[in-house]
Amino acid sequence: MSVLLDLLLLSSLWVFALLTLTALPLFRGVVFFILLGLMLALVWIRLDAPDIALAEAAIGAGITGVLLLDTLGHLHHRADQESSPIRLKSSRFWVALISSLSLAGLLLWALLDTPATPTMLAEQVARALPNSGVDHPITAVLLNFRSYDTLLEIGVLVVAILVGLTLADKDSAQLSLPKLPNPLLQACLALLVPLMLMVSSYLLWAGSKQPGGAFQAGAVLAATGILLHLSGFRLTLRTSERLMRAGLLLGFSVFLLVAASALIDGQPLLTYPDHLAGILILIIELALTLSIGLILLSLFTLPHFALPEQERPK
Amino acid sequence: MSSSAVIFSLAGIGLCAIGLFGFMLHTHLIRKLLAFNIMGSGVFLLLVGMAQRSGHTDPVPQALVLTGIVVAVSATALALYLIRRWLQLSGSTELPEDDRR
Amino acid sequence: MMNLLPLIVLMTSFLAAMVIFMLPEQEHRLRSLVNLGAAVLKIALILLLIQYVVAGFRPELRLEVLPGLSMILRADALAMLFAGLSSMLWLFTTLYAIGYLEGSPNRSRFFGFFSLCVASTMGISLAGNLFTFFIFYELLTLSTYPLIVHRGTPESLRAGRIYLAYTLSGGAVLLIGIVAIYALAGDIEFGDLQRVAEMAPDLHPLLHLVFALLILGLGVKAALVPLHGWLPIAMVAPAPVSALLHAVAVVKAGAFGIVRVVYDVYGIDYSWQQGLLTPLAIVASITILYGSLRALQQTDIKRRLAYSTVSQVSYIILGITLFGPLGTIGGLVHLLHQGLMKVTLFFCAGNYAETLGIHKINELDGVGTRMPLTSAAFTVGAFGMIGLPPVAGFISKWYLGTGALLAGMDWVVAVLVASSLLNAAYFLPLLYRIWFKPVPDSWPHEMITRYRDTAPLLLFPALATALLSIAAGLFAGLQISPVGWAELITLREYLP
Amino acid sequence: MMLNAPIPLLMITPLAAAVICMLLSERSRLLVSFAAVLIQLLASLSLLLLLLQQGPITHPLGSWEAPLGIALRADGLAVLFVLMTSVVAGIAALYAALYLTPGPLRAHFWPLFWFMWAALNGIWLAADIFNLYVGLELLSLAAVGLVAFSGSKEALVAAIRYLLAALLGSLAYLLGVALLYGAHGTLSLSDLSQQMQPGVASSIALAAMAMGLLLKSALFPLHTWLPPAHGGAMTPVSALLSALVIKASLYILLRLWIELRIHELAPDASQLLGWMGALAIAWGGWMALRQTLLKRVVAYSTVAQIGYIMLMFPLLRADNAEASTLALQGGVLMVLSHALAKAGMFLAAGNLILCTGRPELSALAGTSQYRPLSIFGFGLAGVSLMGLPPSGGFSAKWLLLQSALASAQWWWIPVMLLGGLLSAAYVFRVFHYSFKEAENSDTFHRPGVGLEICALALSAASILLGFIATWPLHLLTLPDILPLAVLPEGSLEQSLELLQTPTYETLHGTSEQQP
Repeated sequence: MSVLLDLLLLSSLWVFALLTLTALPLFRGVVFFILLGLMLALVWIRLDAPDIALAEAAIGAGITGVLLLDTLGHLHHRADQESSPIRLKSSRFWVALISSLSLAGLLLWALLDTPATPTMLAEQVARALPNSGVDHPITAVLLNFRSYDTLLEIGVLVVAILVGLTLADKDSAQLSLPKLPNPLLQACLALLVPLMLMVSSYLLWAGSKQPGGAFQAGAVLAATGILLHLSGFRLTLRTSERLMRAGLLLGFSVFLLVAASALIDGQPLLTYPDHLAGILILIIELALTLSIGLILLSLFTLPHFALPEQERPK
Repeated sequence: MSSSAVIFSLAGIGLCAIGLFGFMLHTHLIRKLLAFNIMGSGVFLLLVGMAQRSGHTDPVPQALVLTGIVVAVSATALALYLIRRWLQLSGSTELPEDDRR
Repeated sequence: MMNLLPLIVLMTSFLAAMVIFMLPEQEHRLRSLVNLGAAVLKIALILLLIQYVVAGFRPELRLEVLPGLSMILRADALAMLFAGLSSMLWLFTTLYAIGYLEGSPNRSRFFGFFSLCVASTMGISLAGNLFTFFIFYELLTLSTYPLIVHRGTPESLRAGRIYLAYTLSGGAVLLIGIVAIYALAGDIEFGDLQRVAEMAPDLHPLLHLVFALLILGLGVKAALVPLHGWLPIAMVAPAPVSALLHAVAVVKAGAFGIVRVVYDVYGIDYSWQQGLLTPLAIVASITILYGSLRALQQTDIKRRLAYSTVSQVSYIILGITLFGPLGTIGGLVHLLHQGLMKVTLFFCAGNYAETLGIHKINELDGVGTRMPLTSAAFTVGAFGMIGLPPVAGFISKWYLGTGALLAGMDWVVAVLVASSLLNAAYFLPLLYRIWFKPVPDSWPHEMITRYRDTAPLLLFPALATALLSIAAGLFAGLQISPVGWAELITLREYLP
Repeated sequence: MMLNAPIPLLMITPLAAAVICMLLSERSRLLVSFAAVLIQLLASLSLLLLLLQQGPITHPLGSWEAPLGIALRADGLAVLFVLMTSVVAGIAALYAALYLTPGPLRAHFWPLFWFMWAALNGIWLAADIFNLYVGLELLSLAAVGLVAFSGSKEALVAAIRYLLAALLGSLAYLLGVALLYGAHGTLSLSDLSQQMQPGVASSIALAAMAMGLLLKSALFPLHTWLPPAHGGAMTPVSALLSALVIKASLYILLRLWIELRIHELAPDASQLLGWMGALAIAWGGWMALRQTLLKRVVAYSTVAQIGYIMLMFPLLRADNAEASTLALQGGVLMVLSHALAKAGMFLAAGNLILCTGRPELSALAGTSQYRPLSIFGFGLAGVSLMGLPPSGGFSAKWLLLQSALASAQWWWIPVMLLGGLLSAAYVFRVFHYSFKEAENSDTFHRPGVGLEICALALSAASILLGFIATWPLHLLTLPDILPLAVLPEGSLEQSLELLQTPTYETLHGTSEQQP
């Protein structure tokens, strides 16, 4: 039964993926992409990875989807006519097809040739978990055992926003924004926002024991912000630049400070003192949640401060 | 042996292949970006799926995927910034064919 | 201190170059001062070094630049021969160049690279192994390029391109040879003949191949036929550069390198036993005859001189292929003699061009009346090239001839005689025109009218080198003469 | 306290500098950056000293030992790259400070610059294949940002191309990581090197990783993104990209190749890399000869030089320790001298463009007359790139040639020499233009002395490297560094001795025997 379900999921993944790439117009492709993301969230649950499922739904499908749709909104003006890319006569098509088929073949070969052995790392994580300061193994890996990866990953996120800031700085005129002046929506928002904030806090709190954590919480926070933004409430860099920047960097800075503080004791980087591990991780997560929320939100809002419509060169 | 893990490893392989296909086929930048994301999801599935085929949950690859998702969204956002800007300046969603001078 | 001397000698030109690069274009006085000061200082230092070498010391400095590979600067007797020649001729050429470039642009760049060029020549002469030799050999290529293209005209840019194509390719072949011999025998220092001599017999074919590569690489600069193509084309450079190229630096560097390979890497005994010298002698003979024949066909003075260089430099190579002391002396001494005589000829050709605008041979008619001193110097150089006594060229040919007979290579004598006749054939008509043809109504382009002959800075170096050419012939018996020094080298290093 | 922990300092400083730069005003950003450059230089030097005292250092992050945690590792190879980065990025930072005019553009440069530096250090020191992925992504995104940040149309096209290539490359690499983890259950490089068995999954994994890394290193025919990105970026950025950023993926490739013994398990793959390198030399050189823009010439030269570096791979032979050591030394020296020379060349090219005000080669006429110093900086770097002595490039070529002879692979010799001649051709083509007579000499601008000095310093360093190459090379022969490094004589004590005694050895003149 479950195998059937899995196979169904598998085929829907492949179908949605193909539709994402081939559906015309592009808008439908993006919609299929978001659906693919939601499907993936289900798959992650089947793979016993609820953390990823949450993240996939919130970030992979949610934020990425919103970003794509937002971009499409600009494309719309251009009457972007895209013809079907699948032209059997073009060499490009055949090269792409052959490459992708050979990739599939090779990967399949690799998969079949590799025996399924339990990884020793999972065991080590289980053994070290009591000393990690948290109960949830994934949070332990992310913020303790492999916290260095996470630190750099936040760096990647900051770089993305930095480039956004750079490009947005080119011109400071404000673009007219899509607004949702619907009163009903406003009312819904009034209910939804506190609810989402609560969800976010819960996810953060839960992270130490069960699925959830800074990323998922941050994503929900960002989603809240995006909703507010769409309804006309501007929480952007322009409102208070310094404060906003500080908010964006808060998570990264706190993380960095905690990481460096180990050096004072002569410990390796990112070492948490034994008793403080849990608290430090919580502090980091708190700061990260806020910053990730702000960063993801800004990823969405920043491009809205680009050249005004009428000044765009054709 | 976990059949889900094997099946979704296969699914991951399929997504990788489809993603690569799209990435190489399309010239439309946003389609390319979608293809990249599909391929990324495929890699993530393969990473967790392959490691969990013995039936045990492995938190390490799961954590890696979480990291990977955040990196992917950062890359996507950055790409979208550049593409939008390019769109504003040139009005095109494709790159000029050949840039050799 | 003594061991630092080779480095100091090198640095005098090198630092001079740096200072000149830094000086603003307008500082002509200061630049000339630096130039001449460095030249004089260098001669003094070389004389000091020669003292040490005569006393039996061998100042040496080394620096390990790669594991098991050193840069070695060492003053041995052969090094002093070449260093002495180039330091002396540098002084004259510098004087000449100052006069020649009076009032022309880009002098800062010119003199900077000029000094760099001499620094490389010093490095070549003082190199203690093939690796060090190669470093300066390539540096020489780089520093002469800007001199050749100095005028920035399309022809000179083309000449520069051809020069680079030849010399860099030659350098690459040379590098293969050096790397190969290093792989076979390790870091061979000059004079360390055991390594090659004691090599297992089955490696000998490989060694022969490497020998061929080394000669091929060096042959480009030494202008061995058929690798000589760049030399006549490079004539578009200003006259002091031509003088430098032909008499002091580039061509000589190639010839000197062949001397080092034969005597100091393979050893004359080994080369002779293995039969490596005869093919080289044949190539040298062909070059001598071919160069002379081509010189006959030229109508441009400088091109005729250029082909004459192709021919004359191979005397040096011919000399070293003659197994025996006299041939060796003949070859080594011609390294100096040819330099002195050829530099004289180029100075004179430059004077004719700068004073009266004479470039072609048929424009030389009666110029002896208008420019008697320059023409006298030219005559001395030409006589030397033909091999008439008492000019130095005679001495070279005498030693080469007797050396060939002693080595049992009688056919070389025939080559020498034939080439002397050809030399006469392409120089005597010039002398006839200069001295015996009537003065024409007007010169092609008279530029210097203030002086009876030409500007003193142009005249003096030509006269000085002409006198030195005669002196080298007249006083050949003295120990400090080129011949004396070549005998010292031969006695001390090759025929113990 | 801090200087005793150079490894964490090398990571913390650039990250902190990036954060602080984002928060401060533009003026203070400059000051912070200078201070951070200084700290980086000191930290890398103290890491060098530590290495010489203690041998290779492992730094378990968070006190968790690998494979559970992530370890940073500083061996000779890593320290060489850290030092290279400090020198090149330090000088490039100085150049940027002088080059960029005050304003938002300059303000945005610094945080991106520091993230890039952090990523580079992270990659040099990493010993974990997933961490390398994160490092690569951080590096790529920062580099793309730097390419794009002038915001012009050309810059955007270049940045998008670069980003697409970089993303695909990272993904291919991650695919390999997934397969390796599936097959071996570990991410630690040293674990992997112990467990590595020839197998289908491992081979495919490594092939995917290699493909990704080669795409990021722009090896022919995967190079098309490089010339617009490197040639079109602002001058200091071009220098950083060509000198350092592409080296990161090359470095990872080298690490994988040696530590996972690919050179032993798949010698054919090594040969393939070599031949791709040979094609890159030919194609890059040929294209460099055909460019009309100065910086494009330099960018295509990078394509060719990457090919040159690739020639080290077929020379790493499991059955020939001597050839392998020479190849490793030659290859690494090639990377170091290319970093210095190419950075110097880009900065010099930038100065020349400032002089003439135009980016074309033909605008150079007369520069050798009026701006000899700029041409001189370009020329010095050119000497090293052509592999002419005395320079780091030449010493590297010498070692590679020796290695080719020692492993009896003579066919690489003509490749190397022809490659050198081809680079001579395109370098001298630039001189050719500069020696032409200028039509109007009064239009030359004068770049600041500081800019000239930055370019000259880097170029001169690439020459100097030819004289002191034994120092860096001895770091490569420290014990324990790499499985293949045989130690002819370079034990730790000797390396120490070498660094303490001056290398100028004045030998006493030996009196010759009179005959």
